[in-house]
Amino acid sequence: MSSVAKMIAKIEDQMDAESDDKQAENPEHLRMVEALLFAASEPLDIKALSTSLPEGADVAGLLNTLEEVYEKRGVNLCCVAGKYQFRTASDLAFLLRKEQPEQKRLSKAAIETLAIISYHQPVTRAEIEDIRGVAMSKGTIDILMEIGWIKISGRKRTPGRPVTYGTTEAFLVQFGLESIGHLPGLDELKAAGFLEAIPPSGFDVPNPSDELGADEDPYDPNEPEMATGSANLDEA
Amino acid sequence: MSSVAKMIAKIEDQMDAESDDKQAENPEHLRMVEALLFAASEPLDIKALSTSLPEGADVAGLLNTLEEVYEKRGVNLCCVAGKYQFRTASDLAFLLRKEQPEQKRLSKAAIETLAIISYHQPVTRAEIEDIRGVAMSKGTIDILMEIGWIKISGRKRTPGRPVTYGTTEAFLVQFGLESIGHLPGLDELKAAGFLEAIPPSGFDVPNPSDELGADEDPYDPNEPEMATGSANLDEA
Amino acid sequence: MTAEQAETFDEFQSTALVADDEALLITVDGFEGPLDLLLTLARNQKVDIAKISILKLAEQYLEFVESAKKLNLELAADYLVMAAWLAYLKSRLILPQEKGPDGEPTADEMATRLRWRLQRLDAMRAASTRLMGRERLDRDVFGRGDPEPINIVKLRTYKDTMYDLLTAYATDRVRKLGGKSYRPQMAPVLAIEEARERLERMLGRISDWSALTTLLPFEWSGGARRRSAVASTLLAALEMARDGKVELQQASPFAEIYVRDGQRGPDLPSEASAPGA
Repeated sequence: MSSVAKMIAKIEDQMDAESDDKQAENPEHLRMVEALLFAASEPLDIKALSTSLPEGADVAGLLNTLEEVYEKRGVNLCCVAGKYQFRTASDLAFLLRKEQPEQKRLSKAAIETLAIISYHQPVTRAEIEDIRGVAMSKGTIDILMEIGWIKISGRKRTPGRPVTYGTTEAFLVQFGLESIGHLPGLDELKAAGFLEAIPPSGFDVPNPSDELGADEDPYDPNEPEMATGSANLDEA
Repeated sequence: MSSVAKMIAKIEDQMDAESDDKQAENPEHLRMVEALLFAASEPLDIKALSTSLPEGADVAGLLNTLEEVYEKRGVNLCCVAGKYQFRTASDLAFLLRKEQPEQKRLSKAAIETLAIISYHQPVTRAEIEDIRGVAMSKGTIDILMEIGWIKISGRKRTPGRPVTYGTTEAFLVQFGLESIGHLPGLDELKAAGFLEAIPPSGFDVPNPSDELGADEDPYDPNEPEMATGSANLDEA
Repeated sequence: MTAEQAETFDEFQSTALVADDEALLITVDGFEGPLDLLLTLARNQKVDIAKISILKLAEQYLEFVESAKKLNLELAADYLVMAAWLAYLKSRLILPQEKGPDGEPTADEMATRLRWRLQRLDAMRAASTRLMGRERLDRDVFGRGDPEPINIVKLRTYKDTMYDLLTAYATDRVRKLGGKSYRPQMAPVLAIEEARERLERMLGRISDWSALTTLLPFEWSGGARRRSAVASTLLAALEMARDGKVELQQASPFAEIYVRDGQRGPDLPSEASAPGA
């Protein structure tokens, strides 16, 4: 007996057990319900099915049987809000997905923000704005969070308890870093030509670390949010 | 044993018999084909199904099995235009029948012309007029082209190079035909010589084909049109 | 009335005509041409169309055309052409069989051909009925009413590299801290070092007296740049003269200064004496 036949035999057993409890269902009625549900452009309830079926048909029983017949199949009979419809078995949903690769580049603002976060983490939004000297648009942090390169790492123990951001494991993978401490320092940036030989005064490059800062608490998502004013540019 | 169970048992027997001849099919593959065909709005061919299934899956065999599994059900697996599609069982048409919109009701002339094109293709306008014994009115060919059931298939390599017409894939899908070789009564018509331009007397019976005929060129829409005289009855 | 019917029979009213002795009633609207009419007449003979009497059929057709004329109905040209042809065929069918001139088909052959055309039209009509009687999609049989579409999932990857990250960091930080480092704009001055270097390279070509102003770099030939070039070149020339590398000559104050290679060897006879000397 092939495995397919076994599958069918199992259904048969189930249906036999089912049929003992109830009146034998008319197989023609079963075919009708099957066709009606298949052809319907929207889910059908028992009432709608009853109007199409011969009088006296046990629609609820038929639906039960059909549900079992299709239980292990590529298509299942689903009941949503009292209405029935055929749907692709959830474990086969991947068949209905086509993956399309798409290569993108971060916006200038996003990559700059990411760079600041990577060097200066843990860092608050206001600090990022202070370092960059420009206010941040709302979407920048969201985009980086969505890609999964930054995360909320903690809260600063300062008034307003602003959240701090840091980089993630995925960030290290994308940029080929073993650890965040491997980001090049000032001298290396100079040697590699990223910076002028004589950087402007006040230029320093921190030693980045993704540990929790000394003035930080771990992030607790349940902590109520307080208003965090955006950086004031004149103060920058 | 309920009659439903009997029905399933019968399917099982068929499938067992089937399985003896062939390698046992992977029931997961069967579920996949089932899901893909159920989900699709258009008929799918073996090639399209193969790209979604694991490599080495015997799609043709799976389709055979599925065809048998669904043979007696409210929904059947049909082969149309060389592709596969689930359709409601034809004996349940009464349950589901919908009136075609009035504008789609074809004139007698259009219906006859469609039949002549489908059986005689590739066929010229003059040949259609010869069979019907009447000049074709405007709107007959156009309507069939607009519905998408016929197309210009080529040009006959005869004086005037008249265009020839043939049926489309949409025609096969609409009328549930696997190919034009499956047109009803085709063999009888062929045997009686009615698909010929001249009465039978030592003639060759050609197969109607939506391929280009031996005396046909592919249709080039840029080729200047020549006057093609309508059928001349006194020549008959 | 459909367009097709109108085309073939628009001259006809919905009139009934008595077509023959058997009181066959023919309504004439709705015929699709002479062949259609002939087929209907043939059907009314109630025999297999393959065995139909073409003679009888021709007579019926001609009678029909006659009655139409009596009723002053204008027949379409097609019908009259067919009538003429059938009259000819009829006359030949009643005559003893003989080959027509120029290998024209015999009356029997013509009759067979007509019979076959009627059969073929009949067969195609039957085929069209069978075709239209098929279970049609969306009328008799239905596909999935609520198909599940294929979802296109965009697999987004980013091209940004370490280089992009560091460039962004450096430019962003530097910009905030006052932009680029100071780089003064160069004044339009030809450096004496540069003028001297130039002059040294030219030594070989000034073995004879050459006006200093003709030795200026081409791109320093106008306005303030020229003044700077003259001054620097003169100073460079003086320096080189002190080192013995060139010789200088000036006829009078503010006159043109001439330069020549100082290493050209001891006083070779020269055709070119110092101009203006």
